Amino acid sequence: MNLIEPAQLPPSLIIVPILGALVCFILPGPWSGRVGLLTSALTVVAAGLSTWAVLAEGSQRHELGGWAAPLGINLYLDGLAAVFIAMVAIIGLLVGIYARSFYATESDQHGTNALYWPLWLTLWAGMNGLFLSADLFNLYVVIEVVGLSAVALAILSGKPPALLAGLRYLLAAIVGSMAYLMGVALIYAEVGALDLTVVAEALDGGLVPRVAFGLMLAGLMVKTALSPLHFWLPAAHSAAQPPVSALLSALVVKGTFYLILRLWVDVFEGSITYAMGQFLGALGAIAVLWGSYQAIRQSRLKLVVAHSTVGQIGFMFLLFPLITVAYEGWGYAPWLAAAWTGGIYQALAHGFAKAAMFLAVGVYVLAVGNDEKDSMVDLVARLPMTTFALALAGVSLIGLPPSGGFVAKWMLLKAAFSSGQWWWAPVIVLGSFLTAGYVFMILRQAFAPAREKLQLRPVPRAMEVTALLLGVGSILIGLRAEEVLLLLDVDAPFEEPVEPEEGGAP
Amino acid sequence: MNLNDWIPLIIVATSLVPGVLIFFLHENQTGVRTALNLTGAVVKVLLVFAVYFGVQRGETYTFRYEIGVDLEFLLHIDLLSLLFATLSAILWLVTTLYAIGYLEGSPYRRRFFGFFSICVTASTGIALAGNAVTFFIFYEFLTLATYPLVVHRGTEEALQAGRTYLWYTIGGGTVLFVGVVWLFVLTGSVDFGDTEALQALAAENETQLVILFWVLVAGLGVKAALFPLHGWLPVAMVAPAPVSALLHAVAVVKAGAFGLVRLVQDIYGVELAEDLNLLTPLAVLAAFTILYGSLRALTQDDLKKRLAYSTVSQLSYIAMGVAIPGVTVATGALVHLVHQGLMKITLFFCAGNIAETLGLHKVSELNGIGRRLPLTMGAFTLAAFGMIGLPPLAGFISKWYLGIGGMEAGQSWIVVVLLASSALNAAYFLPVIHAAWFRSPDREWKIKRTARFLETPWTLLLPAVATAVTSLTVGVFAATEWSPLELARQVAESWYSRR
Amino acid sequence: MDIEPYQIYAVTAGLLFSLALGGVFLCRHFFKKIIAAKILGAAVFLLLVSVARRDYEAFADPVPHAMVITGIVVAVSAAAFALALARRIWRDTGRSNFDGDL
Amino acid sequence: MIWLLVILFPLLLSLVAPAAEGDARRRGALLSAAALPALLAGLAIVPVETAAFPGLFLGAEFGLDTPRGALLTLAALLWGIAGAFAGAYLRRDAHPVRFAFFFLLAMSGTFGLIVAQDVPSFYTCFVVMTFASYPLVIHTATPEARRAGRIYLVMAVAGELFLIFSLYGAVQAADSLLLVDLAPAVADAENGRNLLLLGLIGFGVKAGAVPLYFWLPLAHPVAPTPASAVLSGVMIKAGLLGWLHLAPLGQPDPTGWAEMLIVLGLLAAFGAAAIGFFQEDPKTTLAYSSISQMGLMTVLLGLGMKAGASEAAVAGALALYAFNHGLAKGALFLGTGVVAAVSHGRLWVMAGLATGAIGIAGGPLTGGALAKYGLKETASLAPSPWENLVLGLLPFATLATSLLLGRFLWLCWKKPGSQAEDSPAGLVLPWALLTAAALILPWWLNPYLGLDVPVPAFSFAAWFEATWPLVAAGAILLVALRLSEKALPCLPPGDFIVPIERLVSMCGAAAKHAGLRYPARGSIDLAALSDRLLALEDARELMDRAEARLSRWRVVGALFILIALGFILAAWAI
Repeated sequence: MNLIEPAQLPPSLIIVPILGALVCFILPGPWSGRVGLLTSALTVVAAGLSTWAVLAEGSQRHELGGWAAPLGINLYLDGLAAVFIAMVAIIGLLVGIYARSFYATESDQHGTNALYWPLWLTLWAGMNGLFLSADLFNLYVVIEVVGLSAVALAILSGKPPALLAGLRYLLAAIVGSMAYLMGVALIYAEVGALDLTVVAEALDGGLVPRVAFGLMLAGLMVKTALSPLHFWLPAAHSAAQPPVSALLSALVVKGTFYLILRLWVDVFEGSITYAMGQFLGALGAIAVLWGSYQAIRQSRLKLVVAHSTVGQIGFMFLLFPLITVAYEGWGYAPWLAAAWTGGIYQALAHGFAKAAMFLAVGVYVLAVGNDEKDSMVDLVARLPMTTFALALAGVSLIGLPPSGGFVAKWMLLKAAFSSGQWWWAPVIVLGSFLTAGYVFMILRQAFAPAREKLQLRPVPRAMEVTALLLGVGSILIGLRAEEVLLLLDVDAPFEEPVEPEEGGAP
Repeated sequence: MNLNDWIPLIIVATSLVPGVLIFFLHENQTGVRTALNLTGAVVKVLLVFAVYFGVQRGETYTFRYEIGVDLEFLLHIDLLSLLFATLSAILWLVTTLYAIGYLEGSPYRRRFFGFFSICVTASTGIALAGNAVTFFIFYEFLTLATYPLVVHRGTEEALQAGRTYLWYTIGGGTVLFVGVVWLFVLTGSVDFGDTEALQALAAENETQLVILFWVLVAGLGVKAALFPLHGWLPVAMVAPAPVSALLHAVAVVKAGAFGLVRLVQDIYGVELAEDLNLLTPLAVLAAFTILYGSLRALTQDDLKKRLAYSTVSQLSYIAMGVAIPGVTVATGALVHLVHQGLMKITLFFCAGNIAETLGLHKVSELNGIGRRLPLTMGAFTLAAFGMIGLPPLAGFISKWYLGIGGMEAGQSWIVVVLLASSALNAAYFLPVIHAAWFRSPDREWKIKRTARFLETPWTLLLPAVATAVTSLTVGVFAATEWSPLELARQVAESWYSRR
Repeated sequence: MDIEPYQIYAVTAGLLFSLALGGVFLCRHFFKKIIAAKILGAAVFLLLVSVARRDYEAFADPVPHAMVITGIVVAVSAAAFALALARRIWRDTGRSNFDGDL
Repeated sequence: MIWLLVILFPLLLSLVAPAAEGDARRRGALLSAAALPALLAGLAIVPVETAAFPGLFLGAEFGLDTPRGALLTLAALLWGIAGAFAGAYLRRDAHPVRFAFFFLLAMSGTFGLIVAQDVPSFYTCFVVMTFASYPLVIHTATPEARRAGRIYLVMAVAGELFLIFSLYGAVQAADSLLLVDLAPAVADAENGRNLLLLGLIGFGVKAGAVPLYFWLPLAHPVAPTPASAVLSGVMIKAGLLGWLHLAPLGQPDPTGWAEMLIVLGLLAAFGAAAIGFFQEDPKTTLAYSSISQMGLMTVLLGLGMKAGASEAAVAGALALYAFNHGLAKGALFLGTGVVAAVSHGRLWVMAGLATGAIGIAGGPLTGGALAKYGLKETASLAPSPWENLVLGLLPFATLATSLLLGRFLWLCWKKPGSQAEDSPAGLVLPWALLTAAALILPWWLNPYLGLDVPVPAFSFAAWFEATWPLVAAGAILLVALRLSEKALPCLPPGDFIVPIERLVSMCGAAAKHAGLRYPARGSIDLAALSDRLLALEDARELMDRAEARLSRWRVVGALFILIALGFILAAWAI
């Protein structure tokens, strides 16, 4: 472990993909893919080491350029960040492998496909930066990096629907980040600091921080596409190319969710009220029901999956009312940990499942030639592996055991019952029900026999395999929750008051 | 962990591993597939028997695995799990044989056998589950693995049935999910059989416990086909015969019934359930289902549908039995778990034989079929008589214990229900039997499959005859040490002696 | 209570922000939307700059200025990207607004 | 071991029944040989003692006591002889193997239920007998046979249900599976009255008791003759045996059903004779005669349940009566087959039939006389009003029986015989043997088996008493039949089943009309429900429009501001 200084890991998580992005940008097409994959692998290694470091040695704080907190910019790596970084790394790598095969099949005259790697690596760097930043303004910068590169990825195909959706996405992203930045400005006006810990300590009640928080939340919600502000998401995610859809749906929305969570528990913990929690939960509930219902109504496969993202994001937001304890400030309550784990697990499980689903749908679309639901017949027999991947992902989304989604919903339900907020239970149940509705709508179609002989285009094996791996992953994280939980425990915001053993170190 | 503690997992794996491996085989590798399947099935049966001896010797088999936080995956073998595990292990073996014959030459066999084995894994898991969480995991697993089998044929009807099936089972699953989480919140991770945890809560949380009970019943009731949640079962009969036979007649529905048994006996405990006035309504509901299912069966012309409604009816015997306190009646309910499985699987095998050999599906087409398929119809007749509850067949034994137990508990109304159901059973089975044996055929048979010497290929015939003979044997030798009855009695006695 | 100059700027920034927000959501034409979004940024920067100089006696706080500079860079690139995108859409489809989408 | 042999031997032979398909003689031998172990056991020629088979059923026990020994002997004899008869009788039958198979199955069940000592084995054998008889009833496959079979089956199943209910209760009350424990338990149990009633009904179906008898005149005659013989001769006695097991004998009747039994029995004795008189088929007449005779046995049982009777005496008298009736009735039934088959010597056959008839009616010197005497002896022990009533009515019952059997003889005589006869010997010999056995065996068996019915001392009064009903009946018949043979009204067999059948079919039609036969699905059909929800055009459109609105910038802007404000406001809430 002396090979690399743990404190040096956080910056490497940002620097490695950025450098990779630059190299990829310069190199010609074929090389771009190779270097991109290499960079991915390196980043994954860095992410793995970081995770290990967190597990072994606790949270890491890195001061960029050696400047300490109030002035300098800090990178802070705790359990929560490590979990998200690891998720992005694994999914990003697999999607990258998929993308390489995918772009090899696409006939591309403009060479825009070669832009995938630089853009994605930039996005990755941005995501890692987002998870690591401990500075409000720095966070603004990275969400802009993430936002811009995500939009650029989304319009990679250059087709008019994608372009239109991309512009919509871009404008939404700008509005969101500006609202966030407005909040940051107000906070700075109030406390004169940007570092999260410093701000958290300095904040007390009052108008300005509350307005600031409201603006920041609203802005981030637009970027997370929490219903009813999801207007940009279905179009953008469905119009993008399959690997990009997977990245956008599985990872990018998690970035801003993560940021809301950070702000909620680390910065504004003092001014959170019960009503705010309920309000956010209510929006989550609306998202769950509305998004899932809309998914059922869609006739195009990619739109189904995109709307499903809207619904699944809603599940993540159910975390907020549950970790908000009425009247008690931030006292310990036994269900806090469950709610916390549940929400984050939902983000994780959704990440894997949605990536698998988009990749699988990508395989379908590639093979069949369009993404109309009605053309997806007989695929159980023709593309069994992909269908299986889709089914596994669906299982996780529905929350059936044993999958990540199950653990997530279990925890959320448990917290709902223990905290006496039982009214979230019907939301979870109905949401699962609706989710089952669209998942099996796809699967049912896949079992239907074809009227005439299907002419399927060949699909590279690697694409099918990566989709399956992600599908399996969405199940596996449900089977082995222990490590993730250990990781999450590192500097978790909720600790039992009298805990004999310090959470974390194995 | 010593070897014993791995055994539950190994038992589950004996069907999981072949199931998974089969997916990697080529469609045409019939031989390897068959070998895998049969090996798994035989090993499972042997293991279950071995474990039976072990349990009798007092050894324990517990496999624990922490999923995370407080979720615990627990496989534990007690006598009750053995009862169900033995049933599903043996019937799996038989049905595998049957399925090999049944699906000969039809497409997608790889998929079929793969999912089939996985289904059995799930039902074994349900049998061995040691706590509510594990039970739930396998319960949902079962739903999922069965779906591809229901829609296996891919026809519009099958797809529609699959949809209905899912609506019900996923609905039931989510309700059960809520129930299990709620239970978990109340008691923490509690193994089956530890009823004290809930008892301790009874004083202050009475209403909660009552609601929770009904939530759990609603969740389990879907698979147990309790009225009015039984709608999926007759529809799911479009699946291939082996599926109807093993899964819909035995594994899936038994999972629900078994869950009800666990709920009443191992989660709430009879005493608590009785104190909370939960049992009588459950018994009444089950009784109503019994009569309702029989009445509906009466009007079905499709043979498999008739059998399906009969399943609806017969299953609720188990629910009714566990909802009446008493050792005898509990014995009856438990032994019915096995006996009903044996008889109903025979009936479905026979229905499958008829369909596969002669292409007939309707009761009204069966005139004189006894002459063409004497052994099949002989098996059918035995099983149907058993269903009616005629001695010395298996069904008689269960009804005997249920009836006497009902009298013992002072609830003779359940005997009335039993007898009314027997009468209805007779009313819908006897005409079939009569038509098969004593009417002359209306027309020439359109023969779909023939075998050289036998009425139908031996792989189809043997399982049906074997299960029919078994259901006769377990009835005739019910009092021996080796009968399901004895095991059921031990289980029931263990429940009532632990207080 | 005296109104300090920086407060005037701050309030102006707030008003500007609201106006720009309205502009983003109400204008139809792509360019108008993009310009509104630019103004949104400008409002925030104005606020930051005003905050930097609350105390006339002291030096201006350098941090908000740094933020504004960085912000401008980001905002410019975003605007450029948006404009390019809008132009591309116009070129490919001849559309200058989100179809009937007000 | 002998017990297993008694039950299993017919069962095993039933499996080799196909071997005797073509050969009448071999078939006859097979069918009669099946009864051999039972006969040996019944007559206690081989040593018999109670034996337990703990693994069988729920723990089976087999054994015999005195009355059951008589019944087993009866069953074995009758079955063996009827089997021999069947060998020849079925020589031109379409399905002789099927007949043989179910004949043997029913035989096994009957023997089993007689020797069973525990409830499950008893019930098992009872059921086997009941259901194995169904194919015998419908064997000829004529429309009447089918109708009779249907009614038989419905009644049999209904009877089983009552029966098993009563057995559940009795076993539970006795906390024992042994039959001997049932009657005392029923007498003591709180709900014993109801249990006994259920049992009486359940067994009453089989025993042809009023008012459950109506299947009997339909089913017994339509079966092939040897089957009719065993049905009427032995199987209805199974019901009687069941009653004996359940009814507490020889003690003050705690249940109050004794009077009911006596009244119903008398009703059966006279009513059945009356209805039977107006039948046209000789076998139907015989069936009614069986009901009538069973009525007398019911009376005997009812009397036995009164105080003063000794249990053993009642059981002995009943067994003897049943024995006599069974053999004689079997002989008469076989006789109908013989008389229909022979062309020469019909007079001899008629004489044989008359002898059998006199045997049933209790003519002097016949076994019937002894049986009647046993009945009288028991009646005289009964408390006061019943004693006089029964004793006073008994001669008239004999008169009624005689009239009925006279009518039977008349019908036989009138029936045209067979034109071409090949081998009547196969029919005649068993029949003659059975007739002879009916005359003699009761006298021998009474002491041999220890039934302890006192043999009456010879007296003219007794002779007269036994003879006058016969003579009177003969006289009445001669007059009546001469005078009004053409004008004699005839009743449908099964009498009041006819209106019941009509009622049932009317109800069925009405129910069908009312749509009751196809009740609504009754389950919550989630799939249809979801379809309906999703198919709600308005709601769907509303939702779709809402989604479209939600993607408009204007709406989004408003929502954005609202949500931001909402949060800011919520920050001031609790």
